[in-house]
Amino acid sequence: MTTERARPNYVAVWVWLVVLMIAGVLASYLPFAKSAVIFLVFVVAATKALLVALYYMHLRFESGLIYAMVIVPVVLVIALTFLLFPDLVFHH
Amino acid sequence: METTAATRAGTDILPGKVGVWWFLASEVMLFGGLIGSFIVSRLGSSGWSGEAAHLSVPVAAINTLVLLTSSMTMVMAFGAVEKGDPRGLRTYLFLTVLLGLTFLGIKAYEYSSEVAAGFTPVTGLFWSFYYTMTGLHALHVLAGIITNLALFVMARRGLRNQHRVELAGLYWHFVDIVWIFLFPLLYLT
Amino acid sequence: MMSWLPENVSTYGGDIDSIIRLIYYITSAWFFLTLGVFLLFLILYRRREGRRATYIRGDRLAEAAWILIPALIVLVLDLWIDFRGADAWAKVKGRVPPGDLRVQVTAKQFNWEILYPGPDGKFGTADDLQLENEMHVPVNKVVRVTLKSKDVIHSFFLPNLRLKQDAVPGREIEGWFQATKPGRYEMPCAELCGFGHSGMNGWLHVHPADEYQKWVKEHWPTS
Amino acid sequence: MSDPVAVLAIPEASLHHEELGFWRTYLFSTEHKTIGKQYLSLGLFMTIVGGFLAYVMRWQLAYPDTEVPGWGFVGPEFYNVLVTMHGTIMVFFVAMPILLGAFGNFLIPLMIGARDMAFPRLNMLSFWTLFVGTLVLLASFFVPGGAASAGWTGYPPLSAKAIYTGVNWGLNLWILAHAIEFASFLMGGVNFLTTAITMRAPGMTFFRLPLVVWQLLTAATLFLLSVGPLIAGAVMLLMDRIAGTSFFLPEGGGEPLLWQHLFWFFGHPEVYVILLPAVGFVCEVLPVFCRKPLFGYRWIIYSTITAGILSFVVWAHHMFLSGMDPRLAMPFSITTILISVPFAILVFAMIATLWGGSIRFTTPMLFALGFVSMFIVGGLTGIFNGSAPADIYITDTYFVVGHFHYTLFSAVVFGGFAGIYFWFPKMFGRMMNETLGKVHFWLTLIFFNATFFPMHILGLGGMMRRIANPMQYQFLQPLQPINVFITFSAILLLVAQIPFAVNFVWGLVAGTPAERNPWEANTLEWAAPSPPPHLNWGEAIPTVHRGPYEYSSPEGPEDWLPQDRLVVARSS
Ligand code: HEA
Ligand code: HEA
Ligand code: CUA
Ligand SMILES: [Cu+2]
Repeated sequence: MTTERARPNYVAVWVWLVVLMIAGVLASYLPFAKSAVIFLVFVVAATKALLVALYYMHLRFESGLIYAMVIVPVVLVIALTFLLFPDLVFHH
Repeated sequence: METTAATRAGTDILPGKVGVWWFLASEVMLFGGLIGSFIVSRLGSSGWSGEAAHLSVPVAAINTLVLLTSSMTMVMAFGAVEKGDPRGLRTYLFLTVLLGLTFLGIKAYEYSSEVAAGFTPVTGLFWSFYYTMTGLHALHVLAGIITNLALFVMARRGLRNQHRVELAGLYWHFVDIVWIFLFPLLYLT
Repeated sequence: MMSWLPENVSTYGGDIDSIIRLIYYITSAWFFLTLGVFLLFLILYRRREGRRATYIRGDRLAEAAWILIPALIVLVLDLWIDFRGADAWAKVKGRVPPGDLRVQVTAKQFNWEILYPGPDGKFGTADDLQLENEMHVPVNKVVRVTLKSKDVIHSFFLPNLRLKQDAVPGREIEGWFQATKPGRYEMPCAELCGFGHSGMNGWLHVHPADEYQKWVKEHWPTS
Repeated sequence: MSDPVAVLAIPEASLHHEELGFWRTYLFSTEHKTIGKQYLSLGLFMTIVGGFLAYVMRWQLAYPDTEVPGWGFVGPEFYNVLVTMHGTIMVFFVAMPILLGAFGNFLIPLMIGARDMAFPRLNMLSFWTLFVGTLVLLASFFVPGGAASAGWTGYPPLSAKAIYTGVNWGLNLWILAHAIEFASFLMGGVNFLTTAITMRAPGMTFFRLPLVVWQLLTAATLFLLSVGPLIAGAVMLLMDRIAGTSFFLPEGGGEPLLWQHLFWFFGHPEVYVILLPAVGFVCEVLPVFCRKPLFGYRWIIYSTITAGILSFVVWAHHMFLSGMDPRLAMPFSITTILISVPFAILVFAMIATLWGGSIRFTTPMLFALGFVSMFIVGGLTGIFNGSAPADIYITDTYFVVGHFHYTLFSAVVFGGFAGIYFWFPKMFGRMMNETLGKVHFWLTLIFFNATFFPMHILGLGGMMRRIANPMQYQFLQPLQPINVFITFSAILLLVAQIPFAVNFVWGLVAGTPAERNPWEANTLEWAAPSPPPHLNWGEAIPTVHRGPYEYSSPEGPEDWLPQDRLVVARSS
């Protein structure tokens, strides 16, 4: 199964990850509005996670079944968190 | 979905891989539930940024680097399996274990300096979350190290069934991804 | 079934009862319909010598309509229950009216502490009055209740007024009621709160207007 | 090792038979059928514990503060222990082990035509993990301070600090037992799903799978995807109790309601985890004894999946009056009530299966029919709870207790017994006695209704749950005769299980040997000998040619057509 496909360049992905990490740390010191900084930091984190998942975990080369197994829990977790907002964030 | 394979109707994915992905799905829910609770608790209270400022960003950044690198060595171990290179497999597994231990070492150093500074799990809700989340993550790292050590021993004995390297890798990368989110959640905001 | 409900003495109790009644009628209808058909089939199609079962798979839409169309009716009835329910919910819990009288109820293991603000209408002043497990209110007046708890979760329950609301430590929860009939009504705790949960009970006294004034005079003679 | 293909080869179970010693055969077996029976024994044993607790509880409710015969005096503290442990045991240590553990393990490999589970050793581990969890839970009765007493839902702050309940180690062990139980069923669930996805026999496509496999898979998926947040919550709760944090304690900035959200995010899917396998058993039993295909096979699959998805967005219907934001109530109320649509399709399909059938009233069929009718009652009362304004009055009353016994008990007892009576011949190679079985059914049906139906009346009368003594309330005193009636019905319900116990033991040792396919059923498990040998099939795995419910098909002269039979020439 795995013999045929082209292997991604693992080191290049690592370089990207390190660059993004440094970018994330630096971004947290930017003099922007707090919400903008947080947004930026998490966009960076999500990109890193995506890189690891797609290349190191070979998600790019997997079937739809495995995609579903990743996406469904992620969606559920996000939904759960948002549904907790009215009750635990806005109640003051 | 109408498959009519000659031998089995099942998909051609390795059972181990399907199993590990299902397991990871439930792990996403575990860490997701914890992170979600943290996010809503944080947004619902105030003053947590001040608490977070007591954490050391440089140390955590180095630790992130360690874990990212260990992910690379892990995937290279898998690459070695695919190429049929037992030497490379052993080297990379060994490196991964080493990096994992380094991560735990640095984490332990962090814990001890924080406790010394008077921040324990009962100092406040932020610290409770901090210790619970990183603690649970550290336990996962530990489990990964043990798995990789076992694989390393097997690889030295020249055992077959090396598809397990891929499975252990999936788990290891997942633990890495969890850290990728814990790092900004706890340290950077 | 419905006659088992205790007497309703609040303005919104009727709305709640009518929702319960609506659901009762709808579900009873489905109960008799489904179990009627069920029993009928059991009798009609019991095994008999020499008869073979008919081969019906029910996958084609034309056949499946036998189950899908009733399900569609279920959907419509569901929406009916939802819409009627939304109105009742909005009335009881959605918006709290200003209120003629304010009372603070603090639950603790295993008592209700009832706090009256006194003539100045403010809590936390010298003329506050605190009672244990006893609440006195005038009839036909909107009473606003602020629920608190000192330790664990309790639930403030007035069966006759169809009022129930959990009291959660760390939160202040607003509730209200308007009693329509004088009398003495039980006020139990409905959420497990420890070994004294069973027996955690109080009384709501609903007084006619003049009697309530007398009660007020007794407790705040100066005003 | 240098050959990449060899390195990545899939390990296949070897066919050759090795003699295993006693330990490996009966205790530390990796064989799915043996493990299934182990789960069954564990579950049946815990039933006795859970049932006994129910008896003590009922006696206390009928005659408060008198000695319970066979037990002694029950104070209010101990009453709370009874409620908590009864609920916990019945849900986590009876329903899950029997419905998922026993039947999932026994049926999935056989029905999909596999030789064993995908991960046999993990399977063994998951059973023994559960065993340890059970021991931990039982041990909690004997630690100083007694067992957990904060309800099976364990709401903090009550459960988060020892001073509130007076129970210290009992509650810690209760949390630990849950954690172990969850770990066990996580392993089990992963195994079920992987097995069914990767190890189906040739020709066994997804749309030829027996429905019980679909239902078990949906149940396992629901469990895997919902339990994580609760594990996180359990860790936090344990930290609160042991390390002194305050995740759920407001004095330290925590939020009691967070636990309720995490608990019910799991708790609601969990009730379907219990329900769906039972629905599956009924889906297998009905067509066999109606001798006709299950009505609307695909529609049942679609509605099962729809109900599964919806079950993730209804959890706050347990929290309408918990103090959560009142604006959340209506959205959750709407999703809750809408879930009746997929269940309506399921129930209607079951009833439509009877239509035009040739119905045989065997014991398994009677229990299956009992399930259908009793589940309808339980489902319909769920609508009362689901409507937020109606729930203001009935939440935390016996109406809810009535609702969930009609649903849970239908699933565990009617569904479970339908499964036992149906697959007993395959599991143990012997038949059970039909007459005793029918006596068992009718007694159970009658006393079940006598026990639980009046609870709705108590609930409408306002009787609260989890109270040790209804006589402490004036408005409940007139209802006390109903409580007494319920208690005696419950005792008779327990007694009604004696015919089953006799039948089961008698069947094991002296039942008439069962043929391969005593019910003339189609699914693959009946193609294996009774009981199936090690690795289930002889040299060749069966090949599947059609769906599972081809009864009375025009294609054959007989009124059944097994999934693995090749039809060569059509009879003219
Ligand atoms: C197997 C278990 C099981 C099942 C299947 C269900 C099914 C349902 N449950 Fe139940 N429930 C529990 C177990 C279960 N429940 C438990 C254990 C508790 C209490 C926990 C505790 O607090 O301790 C509980 C509590 C509970 C509550 C909270 C009550 C409260 O505490 O205040 C609610 C509220 O919405 C609810 C609703 C429902 C609904 C809408 C369904 C639906 O799925 C039912 C759908 C089925 C049907 C509706 C029948 C078939 C349809 C028809 C015949 C068509 C006609 C129908 C209509 C027109 C509506 N349940
Ligand atoms: C599957 C779940 C299940 C089952 C079967 C039962 C069975 C019974 N339950 Fe229980 N009950 C719960 C789940 C269950 N209960 C839960 C979750 C709670 C809530 C706890 C809480 O509030 O925290 C509760 C609460 C509860 C209360 C409310 C207590 C209170 O709030 O104060 C009462 C009161 O009468 C009660 C009574 C009974 C009785 C008399 C039985 C009898 O029917 C028992 C008789 C036993 C049998 C007839 C044996 C049945 C056989 C099997 C279960 C195994 C079947 C085996 C095979 C199929 C092989 N139960
Ligand atoms: Cu207070 Cu129950
Ligand atoms: Cu629910």
